[in-house]
Amino acid sequence: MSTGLIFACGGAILFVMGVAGVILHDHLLRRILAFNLMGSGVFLVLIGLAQRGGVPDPVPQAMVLTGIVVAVAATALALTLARRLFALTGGYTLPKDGDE
Amino acid sequence: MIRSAVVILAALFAAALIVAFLDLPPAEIDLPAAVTANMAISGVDHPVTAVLLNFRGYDTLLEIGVLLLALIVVLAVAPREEVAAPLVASAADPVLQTLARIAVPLMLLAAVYLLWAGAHQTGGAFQAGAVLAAAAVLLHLAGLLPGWSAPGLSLRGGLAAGFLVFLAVAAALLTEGALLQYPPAWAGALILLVEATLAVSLGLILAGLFLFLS
Amino acid sequence: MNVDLAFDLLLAAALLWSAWRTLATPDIFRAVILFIVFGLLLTLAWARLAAPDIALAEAAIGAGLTGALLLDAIGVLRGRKKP
Amino acid sequence: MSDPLVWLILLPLFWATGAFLFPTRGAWLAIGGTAVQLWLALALAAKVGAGGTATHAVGGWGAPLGIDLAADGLAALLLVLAQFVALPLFLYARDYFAGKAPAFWPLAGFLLAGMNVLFLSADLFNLYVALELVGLAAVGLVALGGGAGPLAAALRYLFATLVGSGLYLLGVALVYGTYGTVALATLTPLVTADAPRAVWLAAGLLLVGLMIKTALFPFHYWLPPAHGGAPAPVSALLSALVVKASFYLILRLWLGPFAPLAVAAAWLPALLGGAAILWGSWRAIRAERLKELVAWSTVAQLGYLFLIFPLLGADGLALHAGGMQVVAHGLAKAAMFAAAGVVIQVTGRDAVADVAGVASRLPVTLFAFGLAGVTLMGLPPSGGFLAKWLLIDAALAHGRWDMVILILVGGLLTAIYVFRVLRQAFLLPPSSERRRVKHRPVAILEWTAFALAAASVLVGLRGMEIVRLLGAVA
Repeated sequence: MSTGLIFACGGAILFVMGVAGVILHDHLLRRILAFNLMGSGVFLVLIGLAQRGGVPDPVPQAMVLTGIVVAVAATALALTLARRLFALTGGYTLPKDGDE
Repeated sequence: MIRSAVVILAALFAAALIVAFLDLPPAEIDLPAAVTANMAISGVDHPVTAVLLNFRGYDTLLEIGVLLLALIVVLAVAPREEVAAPLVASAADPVLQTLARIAVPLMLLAAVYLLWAGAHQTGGAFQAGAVLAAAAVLLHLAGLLPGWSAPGLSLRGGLAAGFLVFLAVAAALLTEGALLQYPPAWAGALILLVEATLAVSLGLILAGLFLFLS
Repeated sequence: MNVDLAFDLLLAAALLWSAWRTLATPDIFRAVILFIVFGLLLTLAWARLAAPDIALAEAAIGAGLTGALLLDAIGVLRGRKKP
Repeated sequence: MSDPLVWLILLPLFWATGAFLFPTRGAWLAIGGTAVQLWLALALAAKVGAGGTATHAVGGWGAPLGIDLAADGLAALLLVLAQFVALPLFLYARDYFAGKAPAFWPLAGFLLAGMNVLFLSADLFNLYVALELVGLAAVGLVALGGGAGPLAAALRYLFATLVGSGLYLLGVALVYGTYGTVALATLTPLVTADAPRAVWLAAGLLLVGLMIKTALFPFHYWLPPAHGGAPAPVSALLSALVVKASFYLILRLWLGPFAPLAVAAAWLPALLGGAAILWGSWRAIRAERLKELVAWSTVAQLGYLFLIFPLLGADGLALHAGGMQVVAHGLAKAAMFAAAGVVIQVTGRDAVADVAGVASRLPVTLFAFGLAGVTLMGLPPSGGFLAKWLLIDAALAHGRWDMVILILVGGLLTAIYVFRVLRQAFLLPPSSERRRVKHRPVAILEWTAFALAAASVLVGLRGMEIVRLLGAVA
């Protein structure tokens, strides 16, 4: 089993952990953490699969660099909204409503 | 109930993914070979930088747009009434200040090095910008740089400069026949110009994400 | 070769463990610290995957800046709740 | 302006940045820029209609090393629609915000740029960046509403859209891992029905990720609070255009590279679409707030778009129906939210019951609401009528009587919730307590809503042009 495949498999597990975390947690900061774990999982799959033969591939590496910047932008946006909500309601959870 | 359903589904899906990974045939398209074949006319020596700023430079242009957009939202939504963040107030201790005074010049040096190195090896605008941002955050935590409030035109100009220069270069190169079509002779210089302004703007934006928030 | 394999497996396990603890630990402050630890382990993973550019960006942006943003958000949380 | 393709992307990015630098000039930058974009989009549509696909190789590299842009009839149609809807909405927004919320303009610029990028891109990873651009701009716009309600709605929307793009990106990762490329043109000949398991998983991930972003039942939960809670011009942009962008991408991938895999799963989107029509309409009938009603109506109307998947065939009927529904609903829903925004500004209230007697004060606005309702119900000669006619035609050609019944029932339910509002507005007397006027209505607000509504009806008369444009789908 190559280094690439090991981390691709780890990334897959990380991804589902992250998605489950975003769905199951109520606390906004935890959901933001879970989203970042999910993103890291995807990045590991992208690089790990592409490099499963052991040869470095600059194309997915550039894509992951792009992805990391997008993820930090999303995180900052989420934190801004969460902090503003905290300032207004005093809590880091979304109000429950019956719109499911 | 929902909890266990989600966990079981997640586990099954991870298993399916891993099973699928293990019997993949080799890829049909060899893109690294195409990258290597075109390195000579890309304007840089480092493959990742070549992909990031030349072959797939369009992605990078849009990604800077995403970052600028996030900053605009942060500016629009972040509470105007300044709440003194306790982390900052408690952190203004002399040890941290001394550390910041020593570290920040070194970080600036590191940023310039990373920017210059990006053409040939690991490094480039992103890493340089990140180090610049880290320097600003460190100064802020040490109490040497106050949190920013509403930015004036010059600061907004600095935040947008990297994106605007990149965009203008992309548009100007339409005269070469296509968006972002660097002429090989000028590619190196143009990429360096884009990277240098990007590094400064990225540093400002990334620092801004932190400083406008706190 | 075998040492490499063992190291990769160990690193992957450590990554998953830190991610799991990040999600499961009851204290939010610890969760953020564990997340930063996760980011540093991920930096190692990128180095193992021959991706030094990503390793550098991950350390600076992924673990560093994201960690700082989160810690700052908790600072606000605690500042409001204590007094 | 040699290549309209490229300038449709560059122009909104330029004016969005300009609006960030010079907040007081934002509105005019946006309006001027969008007017030029509309002209460019029409020029592109004429070019595509005459001579097939228009392409542009960014960087001059060409796929798979570089990123290609491509515009076929479907892309051209959506580009025209997006600029055509955005232009009156920007005029509306200028008066609606009246100098407040300067961040609207740069965000709207990035939103429009992101959609144009998405309509034109022929590269899976580039499409991911476009999706993020659209998604984050849309969330930011929802958050402009300010209070705790819009913020919570924006956060709910943000997590939905981020999980959606996470699933999408994992799909892209699997595709790159399998084939070594993410360029659509290169992938199309490579993907076959006996593709490895990873490609099937990838197709599923792309589909589900995009369904979440399109708010297809049962992933619709984020839409009513977000679209119902945002400022009216934002709701209009989101309901008319943003959810269509991810639908467009599903259709593009479904007809393009993943066509060999898609046949097996065509029943699934149609089933969910049918559920969306029934559940969305039911909730719209029961809704208490006016914008909530309009938002639930979006959930229902999106359902029709997904009915086309099992009906897609060589005759092109289903594709024409889908394209027509996208256009008709886009125009009508923009008009409806714009009209609802006027009503809420004037009465200062948001409940459906508070609309009572408003028609005497705001005849143009209520007439616009009614016209948009005509399109949603599918009455002739509106665009909505043509869309549903084509859809029923396609269903009959496939012997799908169940779908015909569903479409007719859906139209009936739509009539119930539209008339619920109109009855209040036209027939009931205004109660004295509600007569105080908070803001004077501005003529531009009323007439832009009316123009959009009129367009949604009149587009039915121009159906042949749209069908001809969709004939040029690659």
